[in-house]
Parts: sequence; structure tokens; C-alpha cells
Amino acid sequence: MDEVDDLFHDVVMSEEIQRNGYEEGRAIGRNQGEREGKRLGWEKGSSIGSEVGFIAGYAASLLEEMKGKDDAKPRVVKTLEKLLVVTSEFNFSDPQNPELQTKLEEIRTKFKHVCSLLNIKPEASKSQEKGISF
Amino acid sequence: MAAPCDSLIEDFMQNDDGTVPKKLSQTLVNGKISLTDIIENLGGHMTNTEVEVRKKATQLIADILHQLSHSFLSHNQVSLLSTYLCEKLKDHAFIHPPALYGLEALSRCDLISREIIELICRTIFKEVHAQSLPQSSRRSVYKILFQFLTGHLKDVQVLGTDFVYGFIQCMDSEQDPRNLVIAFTCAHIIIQHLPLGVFVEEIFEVVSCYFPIDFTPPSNDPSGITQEDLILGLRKCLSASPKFAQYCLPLLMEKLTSDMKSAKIDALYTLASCAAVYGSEKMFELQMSFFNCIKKEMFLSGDTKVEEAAITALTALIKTASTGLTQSDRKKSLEGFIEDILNECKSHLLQPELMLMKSTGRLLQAVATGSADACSQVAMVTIPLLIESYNKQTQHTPKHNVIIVLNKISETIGTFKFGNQSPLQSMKEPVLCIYGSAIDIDVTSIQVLAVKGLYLLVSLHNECLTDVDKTNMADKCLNKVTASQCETEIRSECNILLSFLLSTFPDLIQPHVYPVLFNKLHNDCMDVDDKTECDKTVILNILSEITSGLHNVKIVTQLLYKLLIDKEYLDLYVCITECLYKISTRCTDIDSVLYLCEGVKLIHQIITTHCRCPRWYNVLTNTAVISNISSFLRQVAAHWSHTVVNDIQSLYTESFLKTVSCKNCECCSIEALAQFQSNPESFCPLKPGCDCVFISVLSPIICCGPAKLQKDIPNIEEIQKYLHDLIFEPLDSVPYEYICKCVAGLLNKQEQNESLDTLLLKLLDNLSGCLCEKGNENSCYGNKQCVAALAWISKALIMRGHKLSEKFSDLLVSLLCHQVYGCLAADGFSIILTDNDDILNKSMQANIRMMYKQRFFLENLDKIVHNYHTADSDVKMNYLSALSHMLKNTNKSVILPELSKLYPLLIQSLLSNDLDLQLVTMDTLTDLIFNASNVIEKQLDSLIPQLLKMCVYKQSLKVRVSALKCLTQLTNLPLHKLLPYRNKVVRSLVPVLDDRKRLVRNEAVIARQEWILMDMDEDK
Amino acid sequence: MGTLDNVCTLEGHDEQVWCVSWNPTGTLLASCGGDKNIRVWGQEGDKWVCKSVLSEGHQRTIRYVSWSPCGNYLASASFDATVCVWSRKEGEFECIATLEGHENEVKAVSWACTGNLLATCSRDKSVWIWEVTEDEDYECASVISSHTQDVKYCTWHPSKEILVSCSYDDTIKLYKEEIDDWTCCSTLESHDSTVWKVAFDKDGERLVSVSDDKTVKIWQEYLPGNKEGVPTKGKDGAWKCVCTLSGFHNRAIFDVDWSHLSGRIVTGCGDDCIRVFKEEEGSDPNQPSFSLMATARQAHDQDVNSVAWNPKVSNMLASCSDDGTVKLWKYYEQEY
Amino acid sequence: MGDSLINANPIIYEKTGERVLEQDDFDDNVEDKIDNREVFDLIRNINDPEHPLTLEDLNVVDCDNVHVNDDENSVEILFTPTIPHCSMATLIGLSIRVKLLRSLPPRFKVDVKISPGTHASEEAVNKQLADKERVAAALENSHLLSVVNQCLKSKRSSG
Repeated sequence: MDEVDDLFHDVVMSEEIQRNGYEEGRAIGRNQGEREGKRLGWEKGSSIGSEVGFIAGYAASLLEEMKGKDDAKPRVVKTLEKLLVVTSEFNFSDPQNPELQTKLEEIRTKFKHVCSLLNIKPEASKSQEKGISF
Repeated sequence: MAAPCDSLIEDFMQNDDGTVPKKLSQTLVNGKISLTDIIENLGGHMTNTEVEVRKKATQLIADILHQLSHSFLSHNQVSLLSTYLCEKLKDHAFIHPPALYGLEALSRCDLISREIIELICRTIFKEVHAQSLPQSSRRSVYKILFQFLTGHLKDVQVLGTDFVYGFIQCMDSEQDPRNLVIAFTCAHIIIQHLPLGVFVEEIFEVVSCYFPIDFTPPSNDPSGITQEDLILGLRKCLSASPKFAQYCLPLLMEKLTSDMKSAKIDALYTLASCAAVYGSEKMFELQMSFFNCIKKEMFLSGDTKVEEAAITALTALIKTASTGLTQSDRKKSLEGFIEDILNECKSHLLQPELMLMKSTGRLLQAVATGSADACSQVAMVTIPLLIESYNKQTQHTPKHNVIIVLNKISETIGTFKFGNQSPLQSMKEPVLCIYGSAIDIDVTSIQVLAVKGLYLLVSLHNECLTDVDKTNMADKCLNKVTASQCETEIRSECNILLSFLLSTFPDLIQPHVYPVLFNKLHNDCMDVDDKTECDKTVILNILSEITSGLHNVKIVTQLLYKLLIDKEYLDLYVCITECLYKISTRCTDIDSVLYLCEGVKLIHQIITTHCRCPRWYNVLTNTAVISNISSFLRQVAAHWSHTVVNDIQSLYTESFLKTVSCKNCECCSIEALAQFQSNPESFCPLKPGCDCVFISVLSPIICCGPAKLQKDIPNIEEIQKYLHDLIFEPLDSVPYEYICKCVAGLLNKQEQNESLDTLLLKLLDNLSGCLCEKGNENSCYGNKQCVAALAWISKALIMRGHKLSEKFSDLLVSLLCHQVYGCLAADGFSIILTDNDDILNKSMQANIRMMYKQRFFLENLDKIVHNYHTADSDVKMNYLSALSHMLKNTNKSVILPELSKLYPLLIQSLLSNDLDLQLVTMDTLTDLIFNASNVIEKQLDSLIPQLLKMCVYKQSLKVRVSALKCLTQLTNLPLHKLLPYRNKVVRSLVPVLDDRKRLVRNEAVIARQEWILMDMDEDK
Repeated sequence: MGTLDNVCTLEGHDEQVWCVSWNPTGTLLASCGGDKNIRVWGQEGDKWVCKSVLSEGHQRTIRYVSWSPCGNYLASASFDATVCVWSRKEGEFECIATLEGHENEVKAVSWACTGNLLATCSRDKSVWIWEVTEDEDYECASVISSHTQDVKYCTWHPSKEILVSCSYDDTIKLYKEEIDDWTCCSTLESHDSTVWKVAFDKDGERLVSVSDDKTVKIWQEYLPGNKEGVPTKGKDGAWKCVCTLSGFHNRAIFDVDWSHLSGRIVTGCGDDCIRVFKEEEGSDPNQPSFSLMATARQAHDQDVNSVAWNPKVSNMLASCSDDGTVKLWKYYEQEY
Repeated sequence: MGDSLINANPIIYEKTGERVLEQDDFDDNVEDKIDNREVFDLIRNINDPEHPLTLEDLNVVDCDNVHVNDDENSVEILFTPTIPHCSMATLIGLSIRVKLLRSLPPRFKVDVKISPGTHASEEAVNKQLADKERVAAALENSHLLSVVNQCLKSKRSSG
């Protein structure tokens, strides 16, 4: 009779052991993942931050200049103002925001537009030709 | 006396006449004037206020000195002149070049004293600023130093570190490769034989700054200095002294990790030669880090050149590590090192299915090759691992890989002498059973490897195998080879092993092999329906493969002779004779040749007795049988000795000349005999029939022996006369060719004397007589054959470089324009130039003069080219095809210089519609492109379009293929020459990609790819 | 049923030909391709010949050429990331402007009906709108990146300043200018793979699109308050796919053109065929059905890259292909 | 190079032997159709972008996944990246495409795809490889082109 008991006991135990093992592994996996994720997020975030920051600053200073001159092309001024608006709207505080990506795209686009109007090569287009993407 | 002298000098000084130095030196040599006279006469100029003048005067002296032999000047003269020229070195720098040039000459003099040498060296080091001199003068400096270092090392050594320092000053920042070559040699000697003192690092710097050398010689550079010369020169220096270790090894380490392929390779080889010199202590620290670089190259580079270099380096490292003096430091440097290496490799050996297995094998072999100790250590560790992973594996590919590595190891073990503690000793059992099991895996490649492995095992020095092991091997192999469905590849491997066993342990193995095979030959009840049994032809084949060594030969030949006369085996005649022949090729020693002579007699007997019997006749006239027999005879004839020769020869010659009446044969009925269309009573050579057989066996007997035995051949004159008459008789083409060959064979060896000349002249008359007669051109069937005879005789003579040969070849050339004989004459050229394996070649001891083909080519090229241009259009072809035969058989280096005049003909041949001609021409072009690019380059305009045309030449895929091959070759030419045609070629090849023949498409793909990729930047 | 007769084959390009384009009067045909050249073909007597070759201007493949409504300008879009504007004065062409700004291959260029707006699109996922200033200068009016992938083609509405583009992201997008900036006003999703080309019918109420998914789709615009009751938002119309032609093409369809004269639709396909479709008489405009009128098998030896109806000769058609040729066709319909 | 390897020690496979030539191959009057094996032979020796090995050595391509129909001018290649996340997949596919572009008669319609279920972003890769415009543009990008040519350059057939 106890033999049978023992038998079941063993089965139960083995399940338990399995579960513990699983949990342990999972825990380790999780916080490793978290650490990696954090790091990645931090890098991405900082690079985006600096990009937007740069563009905003750039636009602002240009705009000042333009305001000074009277021969400034209206379209340039307009686009610059738009660019400033979108950069200011860019929400740094809330990384979860799904809008973020599209906003970023919009900023970049507007920036391209400005560059084109002022005949500047945006450094984005420099890195072409390298790498194996096509 | 002085008169001519000073006038000459004036000549030189005023209107610088270049011949003066020569003249003066001559007058000097024949004692008309003395050196002092010249000096006096020059005196004025030497002290002249004009630098230009002083320079010239010095130049004159220098030039004169260079004209004199190095033994001419007396001790005093040398001293005097040297001191004088050294003075000049203190003069205006403008004077330095001639002065140095003079000193260069003096440095070669025998009677130059230690003091002078010292003086010269010190003055140079003190006064001369090498860097500001022109290349030629810098060269003089190096030459002088080189002269002293090689001729008077002792005297130089006295100068000690001063010399070293001085040299460093001179060589510093030398750029010209011509100078560097000498400089490196000097440096090498200095480093090895002079006290470097405090200058070790300096001199290392001064040479190592050129490492790695990257130099491509300018085209048409006369100095002919190659990158290789410089690399080797430099390498010598870097590896000259252990003192360099601390500076050199880091440098090498750095270059090893560079991306430049050439640098890597150079560094690896340099590392190899340095390791040997620097010794184990010096290498110890870095050896592991070096190993890591090497490992990376071997595992990842995938470039054969780099890998070879890596292997060499690794082996060198191990060798050095093994040279530690005491047991203890050997332990430290070697065993530790190898342990680390093995740890790196273990995991790979246990995963034989992965990519790195094979590389690991190569790597371990490199290590093991380093030294006996290394070898046994590697073996001890790896073999068990290999055994383990072999037994783990179920897949074929990994097993296959394991055995590859295993074989590499045993192969390496074989290269060392281990006395009786061979590393395999303890492990032979498991190894044997791996091979044993592998042999039965039915994957050809694995079986082959296994047999190879067994071969390696038995062929080891005092291999530790028992007789049982060996006999088991023998049995296993025998079973394999006699199995009917055995792969040829496997069979040949087994045969190799068997023949090794048989010849090395005859008494042990014979009883296991021959009886079995002989039985299989004898038992009649073997038939097609029995699948497991292979047929007798195979058995005979095996016998022929495995039999060598007196003892075995005896047994086997005796059996074969039995079979030869036994009419039951007529159906096997081809194989029997072939077997006989193959065995004969392995017998060169007197005794075995003696056994074979029995065979020669036997064959004579068979032919003379049986060639009137229908059954035998059919067999004997079988071309395969004939050629086997005559090859056999040739082999024997080529090696036989006085003692046996004559009576055998006479056997043949007799029956050839005299009318032999042959016995009635007992093997077939009278009716059969009667039906047989030939006259049974008398046997008279060279009426069509078996006589063709006979001539074909006669010529080996009389043509292949050593030349000195030639004149003693019984009845040789009669035979020769007889044959010469036969030349002019109308015969079937087959016997006729045999006769020509026989005649040629004799003439080629016949000893030179008037009688030979008269004989030849007579032949020539007869030939030209019957060939040059005009008129009845189609009536001369027999004469047509004479063209061949003419060719053969010319060949015999041209080969031995006989003075009359030209007369014959001229006759041949003159025939090229002949309506009827023209094409035959052209073929004659191929007869003359193609090698025959049955006559007129080295192994038949023919009388061959060096480079006769080249000579023939050069002697006749102009005639042919010239006659081609003058000949009528309808016979032009003959010249082209004659030419093509010459091109096919002449070494390219000879053709190149002539190419410019050949080229128009080549293009003509391409345009002709004669297939073979076009093919030969394209083959020629193909390798000309390689060797004579400069000529081809100029012709691209005519060549490329023609080739493109031929790529779509409907009639023959051969033409299309070789045209494409030719186009592919073209891509080796300089890029800038090709680019203009590139688009055209690439586009024109598109339709060829859709050719109806696969072979053509494949070539088209290659050609097109090469033309597309040709501007790909090669990493040098 | 109809037939397509190959009236002549124009050879001269060394590499694949990507695009053919008629000038507004249908007298000149421009073609461009891998050989970095633009060829302008015209009629001499009854033969078509190459009038001029525009070889300077681009470093790489020229993907698309397009004539200005006045016919005096020709714009070319190239893989070298630039667009060139050529002006034509008495038969001579001269490059008067190079538009830079795209990051990589420019895939198409198109003039608005008014002739003072120019649209370009590129693999960089953006569509650019350029304004022609009075002193023939070209100024970027807007950069729109609403596609998520490579934009394959863009073209203007026949009469309004409405732009349409199609992309590797399988969608078609329409744009118009609102409160002084250009924005995407509708996105047409229905294709399962890259949309290679779209074309308006003559009054711009319908679109036809062709795709890598081997189908042709017809789209109908429903204005606000349409009687069919198709929901619209704002004052924009809604575009709805009213017909899908599948099973006719065996490989990707690279080009489509909708004749403004005959209303026939022609497609150029990767299966080397040219096909002509016709809307069946009296078929319900909300579910029109089109029938295949003619197929030119092996119209070219390789993929057909572009097809274009002659704007003045209703049954004339030009096509070009990877095989390096440009072909002119006559299309006949016989009643029965 | 070695340090950045994505998969440093992949499995190697036996090479298939050279095609055996038959009598017909030398007969001018027999037409040889383009078959699976012939096309396989075109691509088997393409070099892997990151190993000194051929696509065949790595079993990226094998004869059973080459489907040719000479009469219908169609060729379909399915290739198998060494690992499901292989970042080189597109490049390998491109190399195969280019090789065939240069080696096959233009009448052929060629499809190069990843064999189903062997790569994470299978569809994306296939779509890009099928886009002839992108491929054409790729071949005008000097950097990319030289990378591809490196793969196509005939090297020693490893062994």
C-alpha cells in the first residue's frame, strides 16, 4: 500500500521538480531579457533624442536668421516654422506612445524638405552605397 | 713609347672616345706601357682646377681598371691606386662616382691587403654620403662591401662594430630593388659574422623597415629582379640571428593579423625560418599567440596559399619547440604547447560532421610533422579521440572525415623512425578494426580510404603487426578484388596493398594469394550466371597489377606460359598477353629478364608453328594481341644483355629471312585447314597475312636493344636490304607502317660511317626518283606510301641529328605543293614530330639528340612560311596543316619568337574550313595568349571577331568549345587592352548561352563570366 | 474580338528598355532604359526613326520619362537619385535643371495638368512635389512620406491637382493640397503584392491598377452624398474597388494604360504578353465587367515593361521590353 | 573577418560528383535540353559570403530544389539559409539571381525563393528577390556588386 503511495509521491515530486526548474529558468531569462531590453531602449532613445534635438536647434537658429533678412523666401520660413511645430510636438516623456514613430518620420521628412529648399545635403543620404541592402 | 699613350688619353679627354680604356688596358697587358706612364700622363688632368676634367680623368682610370683581370695588378699597384682613389673621395662629391667605380674594380683584386681594405671601408663610411649618390654609384659601394665581406671576411671582422655602423649608414633608406638585393646579402653576412654590439636594434630597423616587401617589377625590366628575390633576401636577414627575436617576433605578429594576403603569407614563411634560428627559449613566450593566428588562417581563410604557409609555420614552431636541450625545458616548451593545441582541437575531432574537422586534421598533421616527440604526443591523444568519435557516428560523411584524419596521422607517423615504441603500438587493435569495419561500408570513398589506411599501417617502419594481421589484410583485399561488382577505384587500391605485401613478405603472403587466383583461373565451371565470381579476365588483370619481385614474377610467368600454349585459353589471349606485358614493365633486373626471355622464345615458337592454323591465326592477328606481344618483346629487348641476345634474335631473323615450313597443327581438321585461304606449305614473310604479325614482332627484337648490340644482330644486313626493297612494293597500309617503323628504328641506331651515308643517299635517290617523276600521278598508288616511308626515315635521321637528315626533310617540304602527295607530306610532319611508344623513344634506347623537335621547327619554319605565300591557293592548305602539326608538337618557348611571322598563317587557319586545323590553331592560340600576350594584344582586332564567329559555328561543337576556351584565355591579357571589346563580347555570347549542346553552354558561361568579372580588383 | 499588329520594331537601346512615353500630340515617342540613354523617336515619311539620343545627364539606369503638357519639356527619373528636366527647342534637347533630394533610386516623374507642378517618387519611401517658379526654377513644394516602402509610381489626375502613387507596400495613395500643405487623403488597399502602376480614365473618376499579384483592379470614386450611399468622410470622395481581373496574367504586371480616346485598357506583363481589355457595353458602372479583347503572345522576347496608348491616334500603341526593343502596335476591333 | 562570423562552424556536406558525360554530349546532332542538374551546376559553386565554402558544401542549394522546364522557359530555385536568422539570406539569393541572369538564356523566367519555413523573414526576402527593379538597381551599386562578384568568383572547389 505505501509502496503505491511512494510511487505517486515520486510522480508528484518529479512534477514539482520540473516546475521549480522551469520557474527558475524563466526568472533568470526574464531579468536577463530586461537588462538587455533596457540597454537597447536606452541606446535607441538617446540616438532619437539627439537627432530630434539637433533638427529642432538647427531649424530654430535658421529661422532667426531668416527673420532678419527681408529677401527670405516665404516658403522656406513657412516650412521651418512647420518643422519647429512638429519637433515641439514630439513627446519625449512617453516612450510607449504609438504616435512616436510616425512623428519622427514627419520630422525627418520636413527636415529633408528644408534641406532641399536650401540646397543642403542632409547627412542621412551620405551613408548610401555601403552595406548590402537594396 | 709614351706617345700613343698620351695621344689616346687626349682622345678620351677631348672628344671622349669610348674605345680608349680598352686600347690602353691592352697596351698595359702586353706590357707596352706601365701603369705609372698612364698616371703621369693623366697627372695634369687629375690636378686640373676644372672638376669636370678631374672627374673625367678619374673615370678613365676606373674604366681601365675594369678592363683588367683581378690578378693583373701587383700588391703595390693595388695599394697605390686604392690610396689614390680614396684621396679622390675626399675631393669634390662630383668625383665620387668614378672614384667608387674604380675602387669597385680594385676591391676584386687578389692582392689587396688588410690595411687597404680597412682604408677603403673607413674612407667610404667617412666621406661618402650614399643617399646623395646616383643608383649606380650606391651600387658600387654595396659591391665593394660585398666583395670584402665574401672575399676577405677576416679582414673586415677586424673593423668590428665600426663596419656595422658604417654599413647601416650606407644602406639606410635605400630604395632601388637592384641595390637592395646586394644590400640584403651584405646585411645577412654582417649579422651572422660581425659583432653587432650596440647596433643590434639599428641594423634590424634598417632591414626590417622593408617588411613586408611589395614590389612588382616593371615590364621589360632588364635587371630581372623579382619580388621573390627581395622577399627571400630580406627573410634571410630577419632570420639571421637570435638577437633579432625580441624585435622581429612582434613585427611578425602584427603582420599576421593584417588583411593583406601577401603580407600574411610572407610573415608566415618568415616566421617559419626565424623559429628555426631563434630557438625554443626565444619562441616560447609567443608560440601560443602565433598558434592562434595560424589556427584562424587554417580554419577561416579558405585560401590554399595562405593555408600552405600557415602549415609550414606551424610545423616550424613545433620543430623549434622540440629542440630544447634538456628534458625539462623540452617538457616545458613542447609538451605544454601541444597540450594546449590539442585542447583547442579535441572538440572538433569529436564533431566530425562539422566543417572544421578536415581543417583540424590538416592542422594536427602539421603539428605532428614537427618532430618525433610531437608526432607521438599527437598520436597518443588524437587517435583514441578519433576511435571514439568514429564508433559514435552512424552517418557516412563523418566516418569518412574521421578516417581522413586518421590516415593523415598514420602517414605522419610513417615519416619518423620510432624504434619499437611506435605510438600506434598500443592502439593498433582498435585502429585495425576501424579500417576493418570501414572496408565493409559500401561507400566507395570510405573503402578506398580504409585500404589506403591499411597500406599506411603495414608500410610503417617496424610496424607492430602480427603475421595474422597481415594475412588477414591479404585475405580481405583478395575477397574484395575478386568480387565481381568491385569498384575499379577500390580494386586498384587493394592491388597496391596486395603487391606491397607480396613483395615485402613473399613467403608469408604468397600461399594466401596465388593459389586462390590460380584456382579461379583453372576451374572451368565459372560462368556468367554466377554473380559473385568475377571472370578470368579480371583475375589476370589482378595478377598483372600485384606481381613484382623476382620470386613472384617467376611463379606467375610460368603459369602464363602454360596458358599461352594451351589452346583452351585462346579466348583469353588478349588478357594473358596484356598481363605478361604489364608484369614485364616491372622487371628490369637480369634474373627476372631471364625468365621473360623464355617467354620471348615461346612466342616465336607459337607464331612460327601456329600461324598457319585457322583458330590460332585469328587470335594472333588480333590487333590487341599483337600490340601486347610486341610491347612485351620491347620491354624485354630494352633490358636484355649480351649473354642471351644473339641466339634469341637469330631465332627471329632466321625465320624472317628463310622460308620456314611450319608443322601441320593438330588443333583443327584438314577441312578447316583447306578452307583457310593461304598456302600452308611454306611460310614466307610479308605476303599479306600473318606476316604482318611477324614483322610487328620482329621490329621490337631488332630495333629496341641497346645501340651497341645493333651491329651484332645476326643477318642484320640482309634484313635491312630486304626491308629497303619492301618500301617500294605496294603493300597493305598496316604492314607497310610496321616496315617503315622497323627501317626507321634500324637507321636511327646504325653506327655512323661511309657505308651508312652511301646507304642513305641511295635511299634518297630511290625515293625522290619515285616521288618526283611527273606525269602518271594517279597511277602511283605504291608511291603514295613512299611519302610515309620518307617521313619515317627523315624522323630516324632528324632524331639522331644526322648530317643527311636535311636532304630528306627538304624533299618532304618540297612535296607539300604536290597535287597528290601534298596532304600526305603534311601528315609526314606529324609522323616526324609525334612521339611513338612502340619505336624511336627513350625506353627503346633510341639515338635521340637534344631538342631535335625545336631544331626541326626552326630549320623548316621559314621554308614553309615562304612557300605558303608563293604556293597556289589549292595547295596552301597543306602548308597550314603541316604548320599545325609543328605547332602542336613544339615547345611554346621556341614558337614565341617566331610568332609575328606565324600570326597571319594562324588567322588563315582559323578562317579555313578544315576542322582539325582550326582546332589545333585555337589550342595553340590558347596557350600563346598565356605566353605571348604582347603579340596577341596587337591582333585582337582580327582575332576577337573571328572567335566570336566560331562560337556559333554550326557544324562542330568542338570548334565552338575551343573558340570559347580561347576567349576565356584572352581575359588574362592586360585589362586596358580588353575593355574596348568587353561589351561586344559579353553581348555576343548571350545567344551562345542557348546553344543546343551542353558542353558549349558550359564553356560559354565560363567565358562570359570571366569577361564580366575581369575588372574585379584582385587582392594582390 | 480584337487583334494587335506589330507595325514596327525600333532598335537602338543597348540594355533593357524601362519606359515609353508619347508627347501630348502623339508625334514623338520617348524611351529610356539601362543604357542610361533617352531616345526620342519620330516619323519620317512612313518610317519611325530615332530623332535624337540624350546621353548626358544620368549616371545610372533611367527608369521613367514624361512629357510636360505643353510638350516642350521632358522629365527623366533615374536610379542615380536625380531627375533631369530637358527643354526642347527646335528639335534640340538641353538639360535645364537637375532635381536632387531623393536618397536613392527615383522611380517615376509626372507633370500635373497645369504644367507647373511636378511629382517624383523613390525607393526612399517618399513622394516629392516640385513647383515650377516663373524663372523656370524648380522648388520643392512638399515631401510626403506616407508610404511605408519603395514608391513605384506616381501620376496626376487628368484635370485636377490630385496626385496618386502606388508602392511596394501593396497600397495606392491619393494626395491633395489642404491648408497649404500636401497630405494623403485616401489609401486604397486590396492588392496582395507590389502595385506597379496606376492610371486614371479620361475624366479621372476611375483608376486602374496593376500588381505583382497578377491582377488588374478598377477603382471608382464616390463623391460625398453619392446616390449609391457609399460612406465618405469629409469632402473627400471614397475610392472603392469595383472590379478585379484575375486569371488573365501569368506573371507580375508591370504597366497599364487607359486610353482617353477609346477607353480601352492595355497591360504589359512579365509573361511577355500585351493584353487589351474593354468594358462590356451596358455593364453596371458599380460592378463593371471587362472582357479581354486581344492578347499579343510573345509580344516581346522578354518582360514587357511599359505600354502607352498614343494620345491622338486612338488605336496606336507603344511598348518596350527587357529585350532592348521598342515596338509600335495597331489595335483593331472587328464587329461580328 | 573570422571574429564577426554569424555561424563559425557549420555542418559540411559531401559534394555531388561532376556530371558524367555521355556519348550524346559529344554528338552534334543530339540536342541537350537544359535540365535541373545543369542549372544546379551553375549555382553549386557560388561562394558563401562568410565562409570559404560553396553553397553546395553548406547545403544551401541542392539538386532536388532546382526545378527547370526548358520547354516552358521556367526555372525555380529554392535555397535554404544555414540558420533561420541568417542575415546573409538576401545576399545569397541575389548572388544566385545574378549568376543565373548572366548564365541562362534570357528566354527563361527565373524565380529564386527561400525553401518554405527555413527562414524567419522568408516572405520579405522572397518579395525583394522577385522585384526585378530592385535587383537591377542593386547591380548598379558598385559596393554591393563587388560583394556579389566576390561570391561568384570561381574559387578552388573546397575539399
